[in-house]
Amino acid sequence: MATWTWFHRLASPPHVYAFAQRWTKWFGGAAALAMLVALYGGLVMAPPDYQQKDAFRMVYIHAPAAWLSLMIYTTMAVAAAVGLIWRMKVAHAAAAACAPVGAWFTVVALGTGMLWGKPMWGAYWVWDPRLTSELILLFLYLGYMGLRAGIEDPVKADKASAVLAVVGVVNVPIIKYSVEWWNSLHQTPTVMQMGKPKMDGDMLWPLLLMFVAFALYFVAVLLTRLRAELLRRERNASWIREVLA
Amino acid sequence: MRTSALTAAWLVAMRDLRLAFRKPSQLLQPLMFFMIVATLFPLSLTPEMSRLRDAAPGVLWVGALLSSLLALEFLFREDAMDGTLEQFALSGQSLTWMLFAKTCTHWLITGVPLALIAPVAAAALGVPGEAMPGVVASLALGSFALSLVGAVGAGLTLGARRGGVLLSLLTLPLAVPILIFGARATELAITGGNLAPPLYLLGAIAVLGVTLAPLAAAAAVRIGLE
Amino acid sequence: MRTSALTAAWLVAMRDLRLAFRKPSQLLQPLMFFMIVATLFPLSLTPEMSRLRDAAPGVLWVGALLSSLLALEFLFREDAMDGTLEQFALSGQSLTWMLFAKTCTHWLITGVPLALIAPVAAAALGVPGEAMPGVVASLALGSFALSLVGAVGAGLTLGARRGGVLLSLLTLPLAVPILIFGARATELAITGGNLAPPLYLLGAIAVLGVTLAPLAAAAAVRIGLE
Amino acid sequence: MLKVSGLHLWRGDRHVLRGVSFEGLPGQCVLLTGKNGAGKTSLIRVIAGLLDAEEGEVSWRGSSARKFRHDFHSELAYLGHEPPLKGDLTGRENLHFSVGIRRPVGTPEIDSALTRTGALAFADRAVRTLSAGQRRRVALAGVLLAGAELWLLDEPTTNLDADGQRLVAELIAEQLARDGLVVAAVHHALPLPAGSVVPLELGAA
Amino acid sequence: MLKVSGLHLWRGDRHVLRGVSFEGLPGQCVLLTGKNGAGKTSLIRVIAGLLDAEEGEVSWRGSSARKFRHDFHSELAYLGHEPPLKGDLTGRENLHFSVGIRRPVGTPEIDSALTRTGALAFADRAVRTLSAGQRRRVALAGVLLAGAELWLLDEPTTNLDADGQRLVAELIAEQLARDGLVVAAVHHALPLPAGSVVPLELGAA
Ligand code: HEM
Ligand SMILES: Nc1ncnc2c1ncn2[C@@H]1O[C@H](COP(=O)(O)OP(=O)(O)OP(=O)(O)O)[C@@H](O)[C@H]1O
Ligand SMILES: Nc1ncnc2c1ncn2[C@@H]1O[C@H](COP(=O)(O)OP(=O)(O)OP(=O)(O)O)[C@@H](O)[C@H]1O
Ligand SMILES: [Mg+2]
Ligand SMILES: [Mg+2]
Repeated sequence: MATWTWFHRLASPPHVYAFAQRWTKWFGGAAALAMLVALYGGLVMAPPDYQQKDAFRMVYIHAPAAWLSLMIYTTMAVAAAVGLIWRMKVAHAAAAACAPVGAWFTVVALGTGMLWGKPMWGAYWVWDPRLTSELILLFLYLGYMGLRAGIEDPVKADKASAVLAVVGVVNVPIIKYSVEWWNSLHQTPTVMQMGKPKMDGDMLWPLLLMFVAFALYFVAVLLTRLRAELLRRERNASWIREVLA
Repeated sequence: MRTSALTAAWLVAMRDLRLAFRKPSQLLQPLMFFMIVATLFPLSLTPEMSRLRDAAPGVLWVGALLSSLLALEFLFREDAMDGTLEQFALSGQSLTWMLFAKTCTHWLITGVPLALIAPVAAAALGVPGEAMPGVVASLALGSFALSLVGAVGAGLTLGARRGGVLLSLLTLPLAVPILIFGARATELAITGGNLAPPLYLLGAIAVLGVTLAPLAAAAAVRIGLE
Repeated sequence: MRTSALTAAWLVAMRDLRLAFRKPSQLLQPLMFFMIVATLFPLSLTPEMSRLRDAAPGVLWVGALLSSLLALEFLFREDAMDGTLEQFALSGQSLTWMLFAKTCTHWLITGVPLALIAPVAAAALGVPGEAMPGVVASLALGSFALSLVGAVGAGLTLGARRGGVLLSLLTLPLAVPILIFGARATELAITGGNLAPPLYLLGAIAVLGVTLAPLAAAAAVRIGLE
Repeated sequence: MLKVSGLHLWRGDRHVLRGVSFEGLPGQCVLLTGKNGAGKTSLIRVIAGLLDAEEGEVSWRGSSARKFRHDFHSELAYLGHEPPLKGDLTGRENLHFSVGIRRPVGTPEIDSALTRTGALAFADRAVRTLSAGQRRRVALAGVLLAGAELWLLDEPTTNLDADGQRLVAELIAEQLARDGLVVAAVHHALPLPAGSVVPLELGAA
Repeated sequence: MLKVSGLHLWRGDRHVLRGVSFEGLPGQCVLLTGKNGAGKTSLIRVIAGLLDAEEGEVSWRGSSARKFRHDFHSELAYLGHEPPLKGDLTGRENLHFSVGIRRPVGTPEIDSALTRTGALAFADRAVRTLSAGQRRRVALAGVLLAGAELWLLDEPTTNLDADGQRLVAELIAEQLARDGLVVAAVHHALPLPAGSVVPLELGAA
């Protein structure tokens, strides 16, 4: 019973709008705070890596961004599935709001990885499974956004892109597996042993905190985008006038 | 008395076959496209047989993928434009079955001939004769899986404008595993290795596709119709 | 008072630009397609940089060719279906100029961005940084020539059904010289040779194309309208 | 039999249908009229289930047309602004397939429907080569053959000559005589049996 | 002014036009009638130069319309079965470009034509989202704006409501009053000024 009321409130745009309005600044503030602490921990307190020297500090941006890019895709697919199954507008709006953020984290992971790759492996890009599947993830995001942009009618765009997100998530593990399998059959490129830095505590806690900061930041951005989406979609609804009045 | 779902699907398949055979030249077009891609590639590279043979799996598979993508554009588009899909959706029959029939027919008239003609292109790329059965088998299975995945993409892009390029954008990432396993099987066929594992994996993807793709395609088409 | 031929051509170009910019995402699609093709090749090959670099000119050029072919399909098709081409033919203006304007606009919104983004794909294939100006120049020039050749093909396929694949068939043989010189220029750029000769030849093809292609395209379109 | 209640539909920003309700009984023809853009096509597509309305319900024989979609559709024949024919097939082949997926149908039956709509003479030519009115006659034969209870016709007389327009009125009258139900959008008066017509003007509110 | 003499046209195996001849003078409306498939559309397309007849000639102001194609076309406005509009552009943009390639045209002029055909209200929406009749109204504004002497209209009242059908008759009457010439294929009688109508029934032979 309680679950159902909760579910219902989740489905009602005015409620979600009010929730987002109330909580955005808290998530944003927490994200900023955590990020500052983690940056201090990562850039100042953590000792330089014995092998990579200071280059390893790239991990504080790179790894959290990469983790989030995967997490956000899952979030998006779940939201899309909820939207499809229960015809829930808010869920569709949330899925739509996820995509650009996720795509940006993917770009950040790719970008920092490439910058890092140059000193480490001597090339910006190698065809390694992890890299390749991250690139394909970017294509999945872009396809999702392209499909949304290509369909005029918002309701149609919601449903069509939701089908794509769900199909895509079925495919994500297959892609990951196939790409790894593809490459592991050949000799691993010698340049690129993902030198797993022996993480000691001083190095590790800023990394985990940075991940938390990124996740909080994601939630804050998601809530903001969700509000914008709801305003755009529900502009004819009466509650909008009340909210804005 | 109502037509059964299977009879309806059968009629849809027959209709597509008849449309295809009304213009036999249409059957040849994806094949020609494939052959041209396979011949252009050597043209843009140094024509050394050993280097060509190295590139052969890639050339064959990228050619097959792109030619099947091009043909996929026509899978639903014409039916959508002339109102046939609307009539399908309003026929009181299962759209899933009808679209599955369309997809299988599409594979029959594009994928199968492509797999059958591939040995010619492969020979031109220096692939030895013993490898041909493997090349044909992997392309036939792979193109079936591609048709299934592509049907979902084709359904999704119905409502979108300028669907052609968007279709590629949506389908290609989904097609990556098929490409990898297919190319791997072809490579193993060329080098004489055991190509059963990648073929099994392709088969698994095709089975997954058969169960999921027609459902997703039917959902996508219904959305596109609105 | 009648609009002059140049003003009419200018209006046609503006109209196409506006249509393209109405959905900026459409501008990105051929680019995405090109990038994806460039990614697919390594996926279907052994991902060793040295072997990839060998194949780079081929991959870049086949990718550019196919992506420009895909986009070409839309050069006249929509205009033919919605009656715009008919109105062009009945406007009392020179069809040749109007189609030339359409072709140039098409190159501006597909070929130029493609040439500009090519260095990214090239870098992923292991092409060194010094080669990039040569890669961009050869692709820009080559894609212009491709657009001109493609316009004739697109015009010819108007009358035929299922133009997509037929278009490729008609265009590819005409595009072969462009591909060969272009890939040669790219290869020379990569190996550090003198790429002026193939570029001059590409330029000569483009000049020939500018003089002949719009005339041929106009004739082809007039036939296709009947 | 067909009950439409409180339909509200937005298309883009426009509130096109504002609470449309009506009921159609066997033997009745609901004639939709209204200015261009009043929402006739939209209403027909909502009834058919090709468009989703934001509010309101369509029910058929007392149960929701959306929920029991397959049952509803199997009793429905829809003809929109454009005849749904494949240009590369002949008229006869078109009917063979489009009717065949609904119910088993034989050549004599197809022939008699084609004769009824005056399309027999060109039934064996590719539809691509037919004139606009000839196409519509083939499509009308398809509606006849569907053997449906409910006909949804969107401007069925478009492109038809004077004979053809009379023919449409006759076909509708026959369907009503069979206790069928017809919903048609029209811009011209149709000579239908008095008493069976339920006029519904859209966009009047 | 427009002289058509001895036109013979085969389409596929069919001898569609069998020696059609007529003459149109300024201020006259040639009304093409005939059963579906009689050849009205074909005749209009032959006159426009979109189809080649096997025999016969179309001449305009005494010289061959085929030979002096550009001059003929610049005095011609053609509206076929489907309105020639780009779905992604608004009505106003469509007119701006399609009229602009014929003659320089300003916004006030476009607005007044749109007002005349009752299309101003939706002139700034993408044509894709318009109803069938709304599209035709935009296309009719295009015909008005072309400023052509000769109008070729193929069933111009298709999809129009009763008001719209009256509007078409008025527009034609105005064109005739300007000493223009109209060739129109119709299935319905149009209320045109008596004396200006030249009826031509096709397929009667
Ligand atoms: C464009 C290049 C790169 C891309 C696309 C990329 C992608 C990724 C991805 C997707 C992850 C998350 C993986 C997972 O959680 O399963 C990740 C994590 C990580 N990457 Fe990268 N990477 C790149 C370059 C590099 C480089 C050059 C290094 C250092 C030598 C590096 C070191 C790491 C580390 C230490 C982690 C976190 C630890 C872990 O999850 O195992 N990456 N990267
Ligand atoms: N895809 C769409 N997006 C937005 N608005 C639309 C769309 N299709 C139609 N409309 C608008 O909805 C309204 C109703 O359109 P509809 O086609 O139902 O009218 P109609 O009564 O059939 O008109 P006609 O007599 O011209 O056929 C019109 O104002 C139209 O502009
Ligand atoms: N592309 C074609 N190929 C062969 N025959 C054709 C073609 N187009 C039309 N026809 C035939 O030519 C004849 C005249 O067609 P047309 O379209 O001119 O008729 P119409 O008088 O305009 O008819 P409607 O009133 O139905 O619009 C018809 O018998 C038609 O079947
Ligand atoms: Mg309508
Ligand atoms: Mg006609």
